[in-house]
Amino acid sequence: MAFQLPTWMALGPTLVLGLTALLLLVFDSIEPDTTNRGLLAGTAALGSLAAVGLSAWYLVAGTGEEPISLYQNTVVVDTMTLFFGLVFASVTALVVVASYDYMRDHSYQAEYYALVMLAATGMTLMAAANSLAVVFVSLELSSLPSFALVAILKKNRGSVEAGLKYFLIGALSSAIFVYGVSLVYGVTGSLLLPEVASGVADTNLTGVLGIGVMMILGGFAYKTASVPFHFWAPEAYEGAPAPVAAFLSSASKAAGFAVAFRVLTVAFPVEELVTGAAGSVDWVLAAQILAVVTMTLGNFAAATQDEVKRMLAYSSIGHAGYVLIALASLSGGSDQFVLAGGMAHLLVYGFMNTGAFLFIALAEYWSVGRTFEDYNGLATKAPFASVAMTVFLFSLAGLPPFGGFMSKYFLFAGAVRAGFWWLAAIGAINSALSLYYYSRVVKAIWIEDPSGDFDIESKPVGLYTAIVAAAVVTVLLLPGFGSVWQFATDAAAALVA
Amino acid sequence: MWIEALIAVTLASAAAVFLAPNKVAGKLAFALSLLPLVGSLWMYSTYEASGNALLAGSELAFETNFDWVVAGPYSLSWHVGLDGISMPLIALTTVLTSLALLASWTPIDERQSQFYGLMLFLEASLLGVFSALDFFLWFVFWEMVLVPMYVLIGVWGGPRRKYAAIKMFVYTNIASLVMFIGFIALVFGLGDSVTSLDMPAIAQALRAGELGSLGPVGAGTLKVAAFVAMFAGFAVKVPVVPFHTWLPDAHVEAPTPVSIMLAGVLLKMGTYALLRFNFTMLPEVAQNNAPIIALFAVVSVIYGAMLALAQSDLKRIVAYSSVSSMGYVILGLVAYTLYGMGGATFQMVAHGLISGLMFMSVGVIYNTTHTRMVSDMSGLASKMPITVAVFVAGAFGYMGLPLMAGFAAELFIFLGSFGAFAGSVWFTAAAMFGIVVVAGYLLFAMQRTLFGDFEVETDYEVGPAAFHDVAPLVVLILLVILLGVDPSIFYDMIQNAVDPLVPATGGGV
Amino acid sequence: MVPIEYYLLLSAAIFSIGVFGILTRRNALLFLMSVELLLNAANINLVAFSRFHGNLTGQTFSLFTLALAAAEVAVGIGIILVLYRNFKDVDVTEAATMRW
Amino acid sequence: MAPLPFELTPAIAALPFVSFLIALFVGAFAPRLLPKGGAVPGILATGGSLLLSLWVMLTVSGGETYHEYVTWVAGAGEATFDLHLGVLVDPLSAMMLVIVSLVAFLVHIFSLGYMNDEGETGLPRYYAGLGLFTASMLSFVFADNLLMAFMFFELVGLCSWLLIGFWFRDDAPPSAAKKAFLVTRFGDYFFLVGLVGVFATFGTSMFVGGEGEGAIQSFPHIAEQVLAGEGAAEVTTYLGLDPQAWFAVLGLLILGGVVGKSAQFPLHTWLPDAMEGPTPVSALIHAATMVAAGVYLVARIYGFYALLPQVLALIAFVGGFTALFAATMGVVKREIKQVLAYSTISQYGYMMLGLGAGGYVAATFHLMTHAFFKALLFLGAGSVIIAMHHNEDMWDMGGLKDRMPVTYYTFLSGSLALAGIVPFAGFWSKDEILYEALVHGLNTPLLLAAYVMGLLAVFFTGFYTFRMVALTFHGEPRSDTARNPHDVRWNVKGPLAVLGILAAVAGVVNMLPVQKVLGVKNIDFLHQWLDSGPEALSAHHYGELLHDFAHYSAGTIGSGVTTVLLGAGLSLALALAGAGLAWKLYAVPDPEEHTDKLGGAKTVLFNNYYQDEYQVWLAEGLTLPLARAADKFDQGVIDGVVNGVSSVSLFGGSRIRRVQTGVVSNYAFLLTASFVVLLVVIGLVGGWF
Repeated sequence: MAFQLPTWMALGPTLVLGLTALLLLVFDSIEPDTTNRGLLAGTAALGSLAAVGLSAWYLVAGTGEEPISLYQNTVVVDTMTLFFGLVFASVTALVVVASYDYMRDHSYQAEYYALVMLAATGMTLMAAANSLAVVFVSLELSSLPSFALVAILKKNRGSVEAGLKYFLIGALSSAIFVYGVSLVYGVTGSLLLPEVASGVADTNLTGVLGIGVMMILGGFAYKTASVPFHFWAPEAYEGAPAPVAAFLSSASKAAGFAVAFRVLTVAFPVEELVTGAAGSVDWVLAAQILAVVTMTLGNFAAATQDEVKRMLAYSSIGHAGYVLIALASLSGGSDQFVLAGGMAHLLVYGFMNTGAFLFIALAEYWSVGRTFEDYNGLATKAPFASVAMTVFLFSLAGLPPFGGFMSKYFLFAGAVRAGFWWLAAIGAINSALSLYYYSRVVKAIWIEDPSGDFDIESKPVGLYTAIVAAAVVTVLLLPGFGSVWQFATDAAAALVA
Repeated sequence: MWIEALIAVTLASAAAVFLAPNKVAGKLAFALSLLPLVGSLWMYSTYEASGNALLAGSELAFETNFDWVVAGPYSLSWHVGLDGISMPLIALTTVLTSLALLASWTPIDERQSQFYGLMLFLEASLLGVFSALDFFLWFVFWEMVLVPMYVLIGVWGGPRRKYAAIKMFVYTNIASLVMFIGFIALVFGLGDSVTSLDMPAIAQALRAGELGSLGPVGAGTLKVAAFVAMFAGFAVKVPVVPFHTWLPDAHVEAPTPVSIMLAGVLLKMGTYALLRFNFTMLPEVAQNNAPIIALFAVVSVIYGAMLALAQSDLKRIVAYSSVSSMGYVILGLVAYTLYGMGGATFQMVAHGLISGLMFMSVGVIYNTTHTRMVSDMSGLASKMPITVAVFVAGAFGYMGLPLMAGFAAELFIFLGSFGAFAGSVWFTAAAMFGIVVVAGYLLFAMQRTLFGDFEVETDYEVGPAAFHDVAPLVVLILLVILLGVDPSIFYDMIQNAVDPLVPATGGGV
Repeated sequence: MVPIEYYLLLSAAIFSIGVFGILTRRNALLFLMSVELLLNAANINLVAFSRFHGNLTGQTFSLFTLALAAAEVAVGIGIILVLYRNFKDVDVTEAATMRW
Repeated sequence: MAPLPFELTPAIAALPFVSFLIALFVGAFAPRLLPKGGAVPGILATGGSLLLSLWVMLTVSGGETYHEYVTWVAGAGEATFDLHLGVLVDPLSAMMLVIVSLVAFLVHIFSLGYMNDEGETGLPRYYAGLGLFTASMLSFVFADNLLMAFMFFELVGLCSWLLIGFWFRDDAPPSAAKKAFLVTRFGDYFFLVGLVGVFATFGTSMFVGGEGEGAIQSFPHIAEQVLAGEGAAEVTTYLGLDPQAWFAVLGLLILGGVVGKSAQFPLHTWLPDAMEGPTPVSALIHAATMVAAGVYLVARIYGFYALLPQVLALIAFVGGFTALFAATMGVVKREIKQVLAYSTISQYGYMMLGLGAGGYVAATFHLMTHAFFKALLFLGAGSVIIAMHHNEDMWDMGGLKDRMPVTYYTFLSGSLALAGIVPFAGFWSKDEILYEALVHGLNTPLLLAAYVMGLLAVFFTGFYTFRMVALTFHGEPRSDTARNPHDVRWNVKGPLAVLGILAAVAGVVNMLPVQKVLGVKNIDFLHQWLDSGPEALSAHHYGELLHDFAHYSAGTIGSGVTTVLLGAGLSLALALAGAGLAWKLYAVPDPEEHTDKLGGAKTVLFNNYYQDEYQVWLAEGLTLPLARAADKFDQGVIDGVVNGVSSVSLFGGSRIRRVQTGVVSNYAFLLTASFVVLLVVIGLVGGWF
């Protein structure tokens, strides 16, 4: 580059998102009951797109190759930060664009977008957090707006109930998390991940440390909607407005994994705690247990749902299980590969899952019912959206020729390579089952004859744009997987050399 | 770049047809399908290759190979090319697709553009399956086939179409998953001796005995386990008894053109994959267990034929007889002799044409009588002479009448398998008895339906079928006879491609 | 001075009380208070260990925790309000329309 | 460069094939353009074939033979072999070509009267069938290897299916056609196994070896070398059998096809039903094509069978038994064509007997004479049937002698030949067969038994033959149609005349007894004819093989002459006895059904010893239920398992999701509890406590 940006600019994506949020609040305070949805949504969209652009630019320019640490090393910007920044920003952009139509006759427009932006800010910060303090703060920064977002339909019992459950479980989990942090601090005397690592190295308080680590793991499990901290997810996703559900199930989950990857690998190194000689804290084993239980429960529960949205909620739990394989396969000798697999899957997942939920949003927008039967024959009414939905579902199921197949393949391949072939096998069986319930939707949309005689009055531009964009990306991710894999590998390299 | 062109053109046509209005979709699709047809025939005429695509020292036709995803030891590449095994199947695919599209004009009367678009999409995927030489790429196409198939059966099928479609879809998907795991396990077992999923590289490494152990699993066990996994996976597609139960349902529910593609080409994917993977990459496992595999083959032949004998639905009869005929392919493959493997490959083409012909004529009869029940019709010969004539010819082709493609194929297989391995004489003799049973049920069915006084419950005058229904039948029967009179049209290149697979020392002929 | 273990036991006790409250109370507000107990248990640890290690990190972090706890309560109260509006009750078990 | 007629040999089969194509396509798309519904092209084609065949025969009589082949499929690599199609013209095939084309030609002409004049529909289909039938049979005749023979053997089967089921609107013909094809297919199955076995064993299926170094050897020759332990011949045998035994297995397998096509016991059941086809077709099937194919095949590879005494004995025994067995059934039939059908079975039994007994020439001789007189009899029957307005029941006939003299006298000539009354053709050939069986039987008990059965059959043959003649032509008319029958035209009488003469005089080509008794030299023309041509295919070579490998040797009763006279006299006496008895019983003004006196025996005979019943039971009583059971099993068990798996996993899902009770307190509890459990597990693993 001709000129060198100041290092704090490395946090560009985060800053842009945060500023957008503040800007929106400013709008709101100037004109509290504005009806100018275009302005608000536009601003939010621009902000998130700018973040996307920045992240992409940094990625390509290779900003993160030499990790840039800021603020007494409490925040670090490396390839992983940017990689996930890209994911969060893209999902945010999609959600915002889709919300333009979805939230059309809803008060608190500005608050809505501002909350989304704040949550996004928190997520990007999570990906950059290098200190347990920052982790906790950013975690909350992304959680608290999410609570509000889920419950934002104040007159809708479902939304409120969802918000309540999400909030209560969230509060409990974050309390557990912070207690774990306190224990770890007690053992190591620091909150900075590298120093924690060195502190972990020479301690004999394995028990206390262990409890601490487990509690921190619990916090992450909550954020990623993994068993047993998943209970909020089905209701939250079902009750929340579909775009919010998309946002949470894609971005929020990814954020949880991003921070989990960094904290666990940097602060609690496998070679110290797991494979170390003395008394160990085998959080890898924990991850394995969680992975198996999570994907199995998620998929089996999803297989027997009656409502599409709830099915997707469970399926997103199942996907959390898949990504957990990345953590569960550490210590296998090919850490970088498996982590890269996990990250790549999260990126692809970000698009296909968001797309799927946005299709639900579209259906709700048309006030089609919620159950599979209500979706019968949608293809005859809206073929293009249906094609897109088919792409999302088959991609989620891990069928070629879509991105989901690639990422899942590399994820499982990594597990096998690391010697955890049984994890891959269980994952494979689960995705076989998942095929069943995903194809139920396809069946309803394409094969069944239209039952409910709803008619589509309008084709909302925003929703369509978002859905089509997501679909295109999902397909393009197959041929373009090479570069994705490249970045993912670099990102993983930052964590495990 | 010809293969790419072929696939691209087909995909483009699919998209074009998908967007076209329903009225013109059928004609447009047929017209567009002539492009890949002509293309493949041109490729056949200029085909120059030698050896087996997966083995060293082979010269491939229309080969292209460049990197796709560079991921350390698991790099993926776009690698396509044709050898004597895939070239005939490519031709088969294009020919059958065009004819099937023609045969769709009458039965498909709703959502035409979607139907024809999917058919062409299906063709593109099939072309990919038969030409891909990078495992990953191959698998992508392999799975791509299922999506259109699922919708085609599910939307345009018969009364129980939803059940049949989802059963086919999930069953075959689980199968490909099992196969996938088996193969990937092999690749990992190879460790660093391969740096990509390039099938030739993997095949040669495996044959060079570079398979190491995977975790606690030793090389020997891994080999067998992978072989079993892949065999099971492909056996569902073929289908080999007892993995066949999805097939009759799918066939009976599927509309005629889809049945044609299903029996004519999709089943061949299974045997093609068996040949490419199990029998090319793990020959010693196959040979050591030849009797067991042959048992599967013989059971498929006889049991399938018996099932066909018990059916009263013309389509079910043909469906089960496909199970029977594909059993011969397995028998020929496991023989590991020139005539055996060559005959098996030739049988893929021959059965593709003949079963396509049978389903097509059953479809024509159904279009006219609106029943497929043997008991519900008789004396059709007096109403639709040409259709019946072709049906009879096709049936005798199915029975392996000399100078028709089926006879050549089965003769080669028997010549190859007789004495090829322990107990092969008995297995071959047992399998041959299929030709009697097949004659049995086809003759019974024909006597009941075609001859005697004309009796069909219809509220309209039953007359001869339309030209665009009969034309493909005639084309097919002519092709069948052509291949029967001069098998070398394909057999020479097939032999050339399977010859490297045949162990120098081996029983049989 | 008081040995570090005592603080640890105290915080553990408070934490357990909090968990007990969460598991037994059905009133949303009590639920919220129990969560506060959990957070404060953590704070006790942080402060104590901060003293034990002789650096201020813990104490500083505890301030963050307090602040976030407040924010959390703010959001929580809001949610509980709408809960009351919709379900005419603050019993968390009432809101169980979505399940399975 | 081979002589022109040899170069043209393929055309002999090609011509009828062309007529088939013409009849098929012109008939399908432009029936107007097809004179006489395709008869004319057929007649021209078969006539051409006949002329060509005669020309070929002449050339062969010049001592020349011809063998050319092309590679059908070239097997790459060392370990394998090529498949060939070829033409072999030697005395045997040349003779057979003439017979087939002659009969086919006459049948075509006759069909003008039987089909066209009767205003049948679907004539193009009919003549197309005839054309293909003739073409296949001719190709089969000059085939030079077993594979090609098999291919056209099968095509012959197809044609029989097409023609027997010609009247497809009725119920019986399609059923009969199906039965014919199925039963012969069953035999061909063994043939196919044998064929593959021959390839696997010898690497070739050539009938005759090529000249020069490295030329393909014929498989009988290789077998001979192996058994003689000479030469460098290498064969692979299977099932752990030694060459002798393995060759015997192969021989028996091939014999399966023969038994099926030549309607030998127990696969004879299709033939009587095949009478459902048009009568000219029956003539073609029985005299020259399908049924003859089996016996011809044995004669063709006699060099192989001559090496296998056990197989020969079996052939002879089956032949003798079939001859007697079928003749007895012929005694009680009511329909004229039925009688002829059983006589066909019986006569081919004689040929098998001859072949098995080492009478290669004799069998060939009978094959020829039978072709003539059986074609004659069927055509004669056909003419009667025309006259009787397609009523075939002999009990409605009678007294036709005066109303249709030409038919009567020709038919009589044929009957005398069939019954084996000197000097008609049948006598000479049948007598020679019995003679061979006798002389060789004197040293081989099994053969002797076969001979005795053959001898007894002579009596029944005479009986049913003249019962038929008497009932049809003599006595008083027993129905109105018989009183004023439909008259027939030249196109019926012509063929009858030709065949009538042949049936009367064809015997002169091989009057062996005369030669032996009167010592006239060189009047065994046929024997000399079959001795000319390639050494390996010559009659005396077969004689040597029989002697060296099958250890056949001729015994005598008294002197050779007495043996001849005894044999001939015996058979003639029996024939006359049978004929006389029949004459006495039935050649009366109004005969009665004496067969009823047979009582239960008659029922058994009338039901053909219940052969059909058990075979039908095998097909419909055993196989079909088995198939149904398999279907049940398939639907129930196999598919049940498949569906079971899915429903089980769905059930599991429906249980698992119950964890999500919807009550947030329970969530909190489950969360905490399971987290504690996890904590404990990890703790134990990590050894914290």
